[in-house]
Amino acid sequence: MILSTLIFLPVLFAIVIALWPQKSTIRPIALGFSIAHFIFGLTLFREFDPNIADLQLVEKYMWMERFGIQYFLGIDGISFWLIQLTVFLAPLILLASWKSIDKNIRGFHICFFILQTAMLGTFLAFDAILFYVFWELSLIPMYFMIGIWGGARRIYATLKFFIFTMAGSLLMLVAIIYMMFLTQQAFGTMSSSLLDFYKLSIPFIGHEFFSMQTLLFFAFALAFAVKVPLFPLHTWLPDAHVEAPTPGSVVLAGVMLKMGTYCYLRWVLPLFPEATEYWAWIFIMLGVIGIIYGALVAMVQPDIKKLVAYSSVSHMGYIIVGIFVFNHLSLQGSLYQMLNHGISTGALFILIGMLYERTHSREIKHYGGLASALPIYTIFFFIVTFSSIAVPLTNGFVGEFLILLGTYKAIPMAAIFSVTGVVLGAAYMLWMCKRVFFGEKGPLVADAHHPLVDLNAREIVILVPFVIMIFIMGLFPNVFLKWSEASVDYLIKNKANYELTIKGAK
Amino acid sequence: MTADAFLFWFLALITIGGASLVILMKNPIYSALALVFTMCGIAALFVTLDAFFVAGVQIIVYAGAVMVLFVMVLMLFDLKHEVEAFSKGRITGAIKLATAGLLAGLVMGAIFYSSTAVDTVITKQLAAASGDPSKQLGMRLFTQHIFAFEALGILLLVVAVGAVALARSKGGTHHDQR
Amino acid sequence: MINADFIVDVGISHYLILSAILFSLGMIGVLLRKNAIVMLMSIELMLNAVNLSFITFSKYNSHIDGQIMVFFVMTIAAAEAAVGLALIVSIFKRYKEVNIRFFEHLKG
Amino acid sequence: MDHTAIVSVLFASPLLGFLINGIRRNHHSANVAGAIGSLAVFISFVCSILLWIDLQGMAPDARRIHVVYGSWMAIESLKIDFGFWIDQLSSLMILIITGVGFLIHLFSVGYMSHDKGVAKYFSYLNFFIFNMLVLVLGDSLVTLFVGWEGVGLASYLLIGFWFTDGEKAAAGMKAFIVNRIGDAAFLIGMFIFFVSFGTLNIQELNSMAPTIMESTWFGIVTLGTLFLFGGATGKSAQIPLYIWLPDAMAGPTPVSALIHAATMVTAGVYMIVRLNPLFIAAPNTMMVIAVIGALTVVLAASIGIAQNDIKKVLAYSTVSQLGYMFLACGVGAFTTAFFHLMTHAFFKALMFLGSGSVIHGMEGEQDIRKMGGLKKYLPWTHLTFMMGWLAIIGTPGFSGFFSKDEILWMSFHSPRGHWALWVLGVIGATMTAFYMTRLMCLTFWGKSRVAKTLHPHESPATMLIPLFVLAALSVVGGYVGIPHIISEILPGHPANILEHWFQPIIKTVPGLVAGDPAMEWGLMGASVALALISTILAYQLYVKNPSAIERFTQKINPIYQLVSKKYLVDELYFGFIVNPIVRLSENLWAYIDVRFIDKCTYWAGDLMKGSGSFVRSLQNGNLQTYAMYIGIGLVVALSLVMMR
Repeated sequence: MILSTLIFLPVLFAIVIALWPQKSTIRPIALGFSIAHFIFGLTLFREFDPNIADLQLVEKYMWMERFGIQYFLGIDGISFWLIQLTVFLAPLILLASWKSIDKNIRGFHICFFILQTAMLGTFLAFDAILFYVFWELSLIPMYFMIGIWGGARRIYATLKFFIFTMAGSLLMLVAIIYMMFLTQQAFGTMSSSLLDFYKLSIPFIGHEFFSMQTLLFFAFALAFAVKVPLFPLHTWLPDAHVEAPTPGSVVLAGVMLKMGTYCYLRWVLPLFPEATEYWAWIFIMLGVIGIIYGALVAMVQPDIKKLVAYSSVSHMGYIIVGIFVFNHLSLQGSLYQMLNHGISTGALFILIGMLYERTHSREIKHYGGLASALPIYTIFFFIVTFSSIAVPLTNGFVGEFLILLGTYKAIPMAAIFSVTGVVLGAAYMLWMCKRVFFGEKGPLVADAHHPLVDLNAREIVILVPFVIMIFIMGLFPNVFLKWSEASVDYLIKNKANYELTIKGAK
Repeated sequence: MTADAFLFWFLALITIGGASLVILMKNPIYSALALVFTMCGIAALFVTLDAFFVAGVQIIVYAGAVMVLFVMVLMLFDLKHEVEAFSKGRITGAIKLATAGLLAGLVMGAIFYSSTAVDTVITKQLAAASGDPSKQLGMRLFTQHIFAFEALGILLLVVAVGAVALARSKGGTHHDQR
Repeated sequence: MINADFIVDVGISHYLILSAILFSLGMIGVLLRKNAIVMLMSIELMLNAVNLSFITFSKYNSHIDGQIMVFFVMTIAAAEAAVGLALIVSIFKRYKEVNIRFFEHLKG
Repeated sequence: MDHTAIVSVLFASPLLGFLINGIRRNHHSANVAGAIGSLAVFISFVCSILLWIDLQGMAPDARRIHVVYGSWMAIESLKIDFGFWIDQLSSLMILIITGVGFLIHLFSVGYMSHDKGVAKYFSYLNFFIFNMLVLVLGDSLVTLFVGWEGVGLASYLLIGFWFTDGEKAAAGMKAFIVNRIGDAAFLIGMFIFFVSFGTLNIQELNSMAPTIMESTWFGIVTLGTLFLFGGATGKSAQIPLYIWLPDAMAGPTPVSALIHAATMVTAGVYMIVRLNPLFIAAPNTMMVIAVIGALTVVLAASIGIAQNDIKKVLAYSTVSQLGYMFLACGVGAFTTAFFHLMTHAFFKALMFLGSGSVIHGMEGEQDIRKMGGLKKYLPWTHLTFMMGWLAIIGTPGFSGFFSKDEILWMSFHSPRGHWALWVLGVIGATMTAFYMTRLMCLTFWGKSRVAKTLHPHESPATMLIPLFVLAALSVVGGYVGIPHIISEILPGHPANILEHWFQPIIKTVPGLVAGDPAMEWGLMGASVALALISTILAYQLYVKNPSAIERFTQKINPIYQLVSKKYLVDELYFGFIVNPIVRLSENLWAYIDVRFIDKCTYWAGDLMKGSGSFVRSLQNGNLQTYAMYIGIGLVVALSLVMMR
């Protein structure tokens, strides 16, 4: 019951908050809830056995008998850290929203907790329909988060966000239903269990685009590519980020983007091994283009948040390349990079939010000389920046190094092109830092009427866990990699016919 | 040409002519009169089909009650001769005509196509088989279809009340500002 | 097809075709006339055309239920005419107009 | 004492210094911060000496200490430890780093005493020392890379130390980004070696180096070493990535001395020496290194002639001297490269600190045209600076002479050498003599051009002591590597200590035979003579006859302008690489993102909207139209039925 509890605890929180009588105490209550949730998430460390690749802590009940749809949850090494990331970020996000969210606090916290449920459900569901429900559910609170608490062009951004992601996932729904019929053909009874999907052998004809496996592969891959977002489908991301409130941006960058990459590992690679191998070049190419393109476009953004959003495109490109290169190093690197990106980009968005609370502007050209006005803020910002540009001994380096190394092992040219991202990453981040923090004081910073106040205790408390994680992950990657090792190893070794067994089942 | 055939062609001429006049006359009063003409023709056709009771009802209900109602309403409005009988729109008009024509054509085609099949099945022995059709009708109506009959009675009552209420109202669903 | 037999030997097809023609004429009336009252008349015409086929089938199938159906249709038609006319009266009172073109409030 | 403990202290003390000064940066005075910073490096220096002594006690072939703190990354075949390797090479290197570093810290106490951010400054310096130690001691390429990037980071922070000046911040950024380009190449080099050799451990890589030379350009070792050398061009400021180093002079002068002269910029040379078996196996790479080194020597020296900023002159001189080191590496004289690295660390640190002392005395003035005749105001600085000058122009007997001369000899004599390389080297040496003499003349000698309001003053003792020590080292530092031909005429002196010390770990180029002493003497004499001539020429021009040089520069004004503007390389880079990239990015954003992808989605939206409004127009509210639709539907349905 651990996983169900983990998923539905936030719903309970949301209900309690909905019924909570005093408006003034909602914030502390919600924060307490999220911390409790995080602590509860830590029990996974005890319950989860990292040494086996099996599906663990399984919960499986029939939901709709007629169609073989089950309520089927499970966890393995691939999803383990993403769960931890989700629950880790929650209290920090709530703390970061302490001041910035000032209208409809109750609604915001309800949205937030439902979003938590949806994201955790997406990571843990092992039934296609259940997965789809959670996958789509995650859109709705995010839609409201941007739409209600967002910036000036929020309606435009929400629509773009919603339509992009929705369009992608509808294709996936069709593919899921089709695969359910395939299970009926193969096993006699219909099933939407992912484990049954794994057992299917879907015919694949390489050179034909309209062969079954290829079509299914693209239906799934496209839905996830929008979420990641992969290069040509990325334009919703900057707009969504810019318009989203700080907590929304953090959740979006920190966890929701990982849903896409995670699902590549969980759904696309094991289900369609031949198609993945055959079409991998497209994704590697788009990933590499994304790395370079995201970095280049980030460089010329006038808005700090947009810059970071485009940097996400670049960073997610690394993850995609790592996944589709498909060897041990790159996969581990990709998993690691997912966590890194969650931590460092999440922290960057929180930092930008803090700045925005002070000046109500994100235009780079309005800043300058911030380092002398906000020294503590600057220190935190630079630590996170260095993590983001993958300076060694921070978390970013480990991920990028592993991905690039693995990529070079498989496709040297892809690695060589990706490496330019390392240079460009430093270029856009440091150029932005130079314009914001150094030089003459800009109009906003020098404004004598509104002297800027450095970080207060609450804000430092938010940022310290991020910084600690940045260095722990940079210094002791083995501690983290150990938990996903078995699963990744199993995935690599059983590439052609991947099947998961449930722990304890014969 | 037998009397039956002659009667049919004659009545067909009357009904089609009447119906054409209904839709062609600019003055609605003339249309109403043409409709009465058609109704009577159809009643006579019913007779040729041995449906005497229905033919009677047709005369009474349609040519009598309904048409009187129409004429009364027309009189009430005191509508003058209309300049334009048809609604505007050449293209839509053409499409509408084509639609109606196509529909008629299709139905007729269907009838021709299946007439041979139908004719063989049908025995022309309705009266001989079961005696007086009116009596039969009454029997069926008041046994098997009694519920529908009663329901229709209530419907008529409701309609009567509703029609009066509607006609008495000032019209429209919104309060008039004036 | 149009030959002496067709003229002399009147059968089910003749009645049905007549019914179809009347129905189409009624339909043209409904579609094209702009006077709401005439449209109602045309609807009556269509109903009558249908009644004619009912009766025809009733006779040629030796089945009395066709006539019962016609009976019901007539009742409903009378009721419909009453309500329809009442509505038109009501509308006319408000707008002084029975041209169907003036009542396009359902425009999407 | 246990080696692990010593190494731990070696690392811990600068790290602690960094943390203490960094966290308590607003809470203690400049002197306390300086004391903490200097002490931290001093402790490291003591540790380095202890380690060196321990190495002395070992057998020559087994002089190594390997300390492993645990595994950093262990995935599949990739195994990277927090492992540190101390042998003849790295022990000497950390001696230089901590020794020179300590002196520069000491100097900084005086130099930075008036600055507000002094604690921050010392914390950054300690951070740099820590990273430099990681770079030098790391036992795998990845650990080396950690330090490699770490020193780049420290350099970034220190160049942009006075960040309120936008240009200085930009210089820091430029340094980091240009270094990153090199780092990217370094990463690829690492990947190549990992994929082909399955390890990144330096010792294992060295032992796996093929004994047969790779003659192709696309061999694994050649490509790998070329990419590693690409990394070195970034860090060690060689063509084409040298452009950041002159700008890096924006940082405080002691930083320039420590990072941009003595230690960090030599990391590339160190790395090549460290991996010498691999580089030897790739003659093509060696050739590239030698050519680039030699070209850098000449290019940077020629730019140095026309610079007017005291630090810029020294910066180009550094680039040029680094070129010598690469030239040495390229011809296979790794020991000599390291030898020059060491002597250069002494005399260039000395000169930078000297220039710092001048700038301090001149209250921030850096333009040598506004100096002159400072000899009488700054006697000690002048004296020590002169030692450095004598060393760098290769005065026989001073440290620079021995190392530079050996490089020139090797570039001629080594089987990987070529007479053209020697010629370039000698031209460089001649130019070096000229521009350094020019610097001396304009700064210390001749007539004073100092502004009347300025009263140059000698620096305090904390700044002078490091100068004395470094001056002494610049004089005697060369005696550890006396060339054979000279040691032969010096009775009782053991031949080339350094070569002997490095003999177990540094391979020699195959095919190296003993040279002809007469030839060596001849070449040495030629280069010294040329240097002497150009020194005298410079002295004549800048002290005796200043108007002549003005007339001369007037005459060749276009060339002079070109040289003084650094051959417009920065402008070329900006014009042909940076700006096009920025413009490209802007266009990518404007056209692909906004105009194309977004437009596509709008089109999709408009399609929906359009079809929606079309369907909407069908709902015109007209009853008859609706009826018509029913009719059409009926017709279509009936036709379908009829079709069957």
